[in-house]
Amino acid sequence: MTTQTDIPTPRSPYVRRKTTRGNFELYSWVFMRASGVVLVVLVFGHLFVNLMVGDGVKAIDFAFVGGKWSSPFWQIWDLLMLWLAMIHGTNGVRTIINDYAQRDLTRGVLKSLLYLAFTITVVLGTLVIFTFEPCPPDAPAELLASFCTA
Amino acid sequence: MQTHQYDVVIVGAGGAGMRAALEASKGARTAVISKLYPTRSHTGAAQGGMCAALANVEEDNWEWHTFDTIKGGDYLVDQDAAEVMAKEAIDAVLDLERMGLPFNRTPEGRIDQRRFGGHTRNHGEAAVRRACYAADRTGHMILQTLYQNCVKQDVEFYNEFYVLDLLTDHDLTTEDIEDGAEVNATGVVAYDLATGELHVFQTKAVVFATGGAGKIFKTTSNAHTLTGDGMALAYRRGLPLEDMEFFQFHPTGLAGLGILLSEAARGEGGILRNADGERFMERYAPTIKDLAPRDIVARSMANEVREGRGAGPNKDYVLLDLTHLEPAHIDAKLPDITEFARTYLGIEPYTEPVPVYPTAHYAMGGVPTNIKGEVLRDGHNVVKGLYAAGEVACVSVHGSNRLGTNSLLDINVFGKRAGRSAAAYAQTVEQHLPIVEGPTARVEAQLSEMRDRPDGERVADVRQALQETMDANAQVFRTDESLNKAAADIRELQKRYRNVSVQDKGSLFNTDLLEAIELGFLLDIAEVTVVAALNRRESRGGHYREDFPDRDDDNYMLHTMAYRRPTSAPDAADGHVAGYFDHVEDFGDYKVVLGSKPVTMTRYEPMERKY
Amino acid sequence: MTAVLENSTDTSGSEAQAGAVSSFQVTLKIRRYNPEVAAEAYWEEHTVTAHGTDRVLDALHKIKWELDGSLTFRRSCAHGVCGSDAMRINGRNRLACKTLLKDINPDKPIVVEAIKGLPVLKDLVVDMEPFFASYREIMPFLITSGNEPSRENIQSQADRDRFDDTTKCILCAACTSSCPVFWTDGQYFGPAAIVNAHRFIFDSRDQGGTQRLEVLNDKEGVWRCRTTFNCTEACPRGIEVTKAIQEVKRAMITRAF
Amino acid sequence: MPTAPAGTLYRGREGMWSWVAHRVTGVSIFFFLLVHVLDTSLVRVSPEAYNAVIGTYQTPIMGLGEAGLVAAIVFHAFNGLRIALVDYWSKGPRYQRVMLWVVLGLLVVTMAGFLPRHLMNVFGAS
Ligand SMILES: Cc1cc2nc3c(=O)[nH]c(=O)nc-3n(C[C@H](O)[C@H](O)[C@H](O)COP(=O)(O)OP(=O)(O)OC[C@H]3O[C@@H](n4cnc5c(N)ncnc54)[C@H](O)[C@@H]3O)c2cc1C
Ligand code: HEM
Ligand code: SF4
Ligand code: F3S
Ligand code: FES
Repeated sequence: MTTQTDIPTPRSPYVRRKTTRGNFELYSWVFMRASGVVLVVLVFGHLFVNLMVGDGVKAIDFAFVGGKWSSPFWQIWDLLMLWLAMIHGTNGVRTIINDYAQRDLTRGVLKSLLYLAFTITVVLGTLVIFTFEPCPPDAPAELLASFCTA
Repeated sequence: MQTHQYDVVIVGAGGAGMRAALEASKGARTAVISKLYPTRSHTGAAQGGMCAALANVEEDNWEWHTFDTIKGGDYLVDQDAAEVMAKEAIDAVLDLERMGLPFNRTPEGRIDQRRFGGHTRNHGEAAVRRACYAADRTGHMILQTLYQNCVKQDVEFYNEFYVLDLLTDHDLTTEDIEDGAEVNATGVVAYDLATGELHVFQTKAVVFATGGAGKIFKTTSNAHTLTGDGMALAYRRGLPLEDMEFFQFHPTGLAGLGILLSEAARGEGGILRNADGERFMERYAPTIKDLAPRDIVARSMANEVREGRGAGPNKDYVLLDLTHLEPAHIDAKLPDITEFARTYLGIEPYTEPVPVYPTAHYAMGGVPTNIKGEVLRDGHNVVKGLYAAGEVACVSVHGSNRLGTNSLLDINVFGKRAGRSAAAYAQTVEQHLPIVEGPTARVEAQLSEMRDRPDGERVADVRQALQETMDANAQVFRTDESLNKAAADIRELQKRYRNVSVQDKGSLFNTDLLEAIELGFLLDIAEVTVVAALNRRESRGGHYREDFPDRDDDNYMLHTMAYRRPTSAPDAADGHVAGYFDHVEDFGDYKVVLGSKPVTMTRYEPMERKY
Repeated sequence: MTAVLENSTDTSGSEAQAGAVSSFQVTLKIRRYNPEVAAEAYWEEHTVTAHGTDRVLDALHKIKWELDGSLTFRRSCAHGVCGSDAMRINGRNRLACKTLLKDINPDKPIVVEAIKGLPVLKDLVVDMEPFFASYREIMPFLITSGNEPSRENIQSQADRDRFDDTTKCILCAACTSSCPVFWTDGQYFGPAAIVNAHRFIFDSRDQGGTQRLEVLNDKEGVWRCRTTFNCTEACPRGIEVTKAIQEVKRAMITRAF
Repeated sequence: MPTAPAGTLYRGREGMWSWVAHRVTGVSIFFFLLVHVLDTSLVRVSPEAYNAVIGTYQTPIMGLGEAGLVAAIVFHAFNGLRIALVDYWSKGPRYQRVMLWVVLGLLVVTMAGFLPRHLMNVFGAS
């Protein structure tokens, strides 16, 4: 008996789909930690000022916001917080999508949605902070910060 | 059924198999077939070390190593083989280091060495540091390193494939082959555990490296999978098994469990004590005490227990005392084995002595080979294209008792040699030899018979009965009476085996079926062991006959060769008949015929073995 | 040092002296699966008599040998050195041969199932190929260049100790199959591959560190680890797996900046 | 990848559960942030619109929600620092469990500082 069949290894070898090397994951990983540390300051500062000082959440209204954003200090603070938190959060959710969405298509769709949400939110937020008019001319004066009438 | 063609097929992916694969795959198309994933092989369980006269820590040379090996084996060692091994040991260790094995280091950064039983300076003057080691997981590191290098060399593996038959162009159990006539190995038949499919490997050379057969005993340091497959397959094809009566019982198995505590424990200063706390080895081996060879220590321990000085509630074990050693030292040198004591017996070795008792450990015998690794079909003719190395083989470097650390060395030195010879031979063969018509028929018949038997005996019952009779009757102490009892029991069990059935009738991962097949191997190996032990009416090395307590060089300075032959065949196997070496035991449709083979002596005259 | 399943109520040392073994009943609830018989997995309970020093593996053997021969699992050495029998025991990855029955609460059935994240082939047997494929990808062998030394390489004791922990790995897959990231993203290299890369990256004799770091810098490489420590907790060899992963990450960062 | 049939839940320890919590809080904060940016954007529309929406934040129900949110942020923040320490500090992995207890301790302390005041602001007479 001499059956001449050249048969490959019986169990199909497992192949990694594709290798994606490069430092992107490394930088994003470092960024998560670095931004996290900065965010601790920014977020805690934000929360403290908004919720702890004075009457806390009760005191938040248009005038309060107007008062804050009339100062470049808080403008920068909030801008930084917005960007860092959004990049941090988006990257975090990206990881989660990578973890749980197994089909390429699902991954793609979810990530597109995520990046869309990211863009809208960041653009909108940035615009608002910079184009903000603390004393809109046609608004009732009692809703505005005290300095508007001054 | 699938058919494959290779130049070299290696059966077994333990240390010997993979070392052979590394050599063979350099020059020949090689496949390794193993019933376990390579890294699961029992070489990984070896703890203590691998010796070589590197002289890294103190003066040493390979000639002393040769002498120790020969004396340790009670002069039944083939001295040419021992010389080869001791000489090539140095390169074997250095090869492994360069392959990446993380040996422990001396302060100068060289490979560290420690003491081990039976290894001495200047022919027995004092214990010498010769064992190279990686903590107490030397075997683990050897197995990993060899596997890693197989990955590097892209060696082809067939994992979880059980080799169930050896294909030859002559069946030696039935045909009468003349002296000098050519017998060739042509391939093997393997069973794929995952699918239940049979595969035929047609090949120019086969290397057997299937390891030991400790599961013929109940208390053993060996894995569940060490069922003597390679030995049994060769034996069933009519090839002899050499020196099967010599089985090593390692002194320090965890009492009741058989899990090994390496001799390194004693090498690092551990002391054996009886119930009275006495260091009893001082009485049995005054010079090297606890570091005497294993057969002597095991026997001394068993004797202490027999004479009522055993410890524990049933006075059935002795104690290994490490409590005088620094915990830090224990952690550095013996981390794994002290953890075994903690995990399995709940003993803290820092503060409490560990209960130990001898455990079946190593088969000195096996498939006879010469120093090139070629398998012999009688006293001197080789089977062409068939090689063996490791515990399955008998070159014989261990004689009647193996020294600690010589086996890891054996698998590396002779694994390499066998792999190299196999590839070299394969290169000289132009065409694969044809394999027999219906190569799988025998295996298929065996499997379907087992699978189709609706019900009958349970595999586990027969196996347990076998292991119990072997422990009771063929262990450290043996007599005519006990061995005859064992032989009778085995014959009975062979009968029961024909009525064994399995519950799992499927084809995927049918381990039930394979355990039944393995039981068949165990029965064959046990039978040969007992018959050979009955025949050897002397005490030598690991084989101790209470009714014949002395070594008898006049009649027994010979290797035992056991053959399976049809009942009608002539009784004497070859010309070298001495002592009782024409012994025949009938087992119904075949018989075990015992012959002999002279021991190769070069330089060392047999002397009394004293330590 | 080794992972324990539950903090047993009595670990009072020598009480378990060999010889003085008590026997008791244990029930095992095993997740069975045999594609030849049924497409669905199911649970099955068996009760056997066990002794004081028995391990889960002994109980499984009892069931296989005395009650149901078709129960399928891998095992070989029976003392925790070969890595065959990683399985999920009461919800955690353990070696069956290293888990003593007396350390588990015997009042409830012991739940035994296959490790997670690898395809189950039959009962407790999973397909290990993906696991070994990742292992092979990190180039688990010493890479050197230049002439081989005529004797051994010299390595100081401190350099040798540097990677001692990760040389203990027996490739049992308890870690990788305990990792939440691996369960859902089978492409992740997994802790075992990283442990074995670590073993070479920190070996002073090795010169392939950069290549290996490059491999693990993959999207599915070390950065996938979320430091959940399941791997460390599951490792039967007591390897500090998460620590090894951290060291590899740090090596990569040092290299990048 | 073929998936294995599901079995029981894996019984991870502190490390795994803290990761689950970190993930849940992270995602929650992220979605809150999306909404929060949108509502804050109303300041561009008109003060009335902004105040109307922000008014809903001041109801007791939302007040409790806010408390939860703050707890989530505090946990996520401190645990985030713990993760960074596990990664950057060589002894981090060994002390991860201890550090988790510290995180939980800090969470309690912070919330103890924040809650009474916040709840007073929300429920208390203004
Ligand atoms: C606990 C313990 C400690 C030890 N310590 C030491 C020590 O310190 N120093 C020392 O020198 N020696 C030691 N030894 C002895 C030594 O480890 C072994 O003798 C040696 O490792 C055997 O190696 P091997 O390659 O021949 O077989 P193994 O490593 O046992 O490999 C056998 C291989 O054959 C395969 N196989 C078996 N049957 C089949 C089949 N039918 N089909 C396909 N494949 C098959 C298996 O899958 C396996 O891969 C120790 C042994 C034990 C048990
Ligand atoms: C307040 C300070 C913060 C710190 C210190 C911090 C820290 C971290 C860190 C270190 C990680 C990485 C975890 C890992 O790799 O396993 C992480 C993940 C994440 N963070 Fe933050 N973070 C903070 C704020 C935020 C905010 C404001 C958001 C929401 C926008 C957010 C959303 C996320 C998400 C979604 C993840 C991914 C979780 C995961 O992968 O499991 N974090 N955070
Ligand atoms: S690191 Fe530990 S758990 Fe993981 S494979 Fe190795 S030994 Fe097993
Ligand atoms: S379990 Fe997984 S997430 Fe990291 S710490 Fe271990 S690899
Ligand atoms: S059987 Fe070898 S590790 Fe459990």
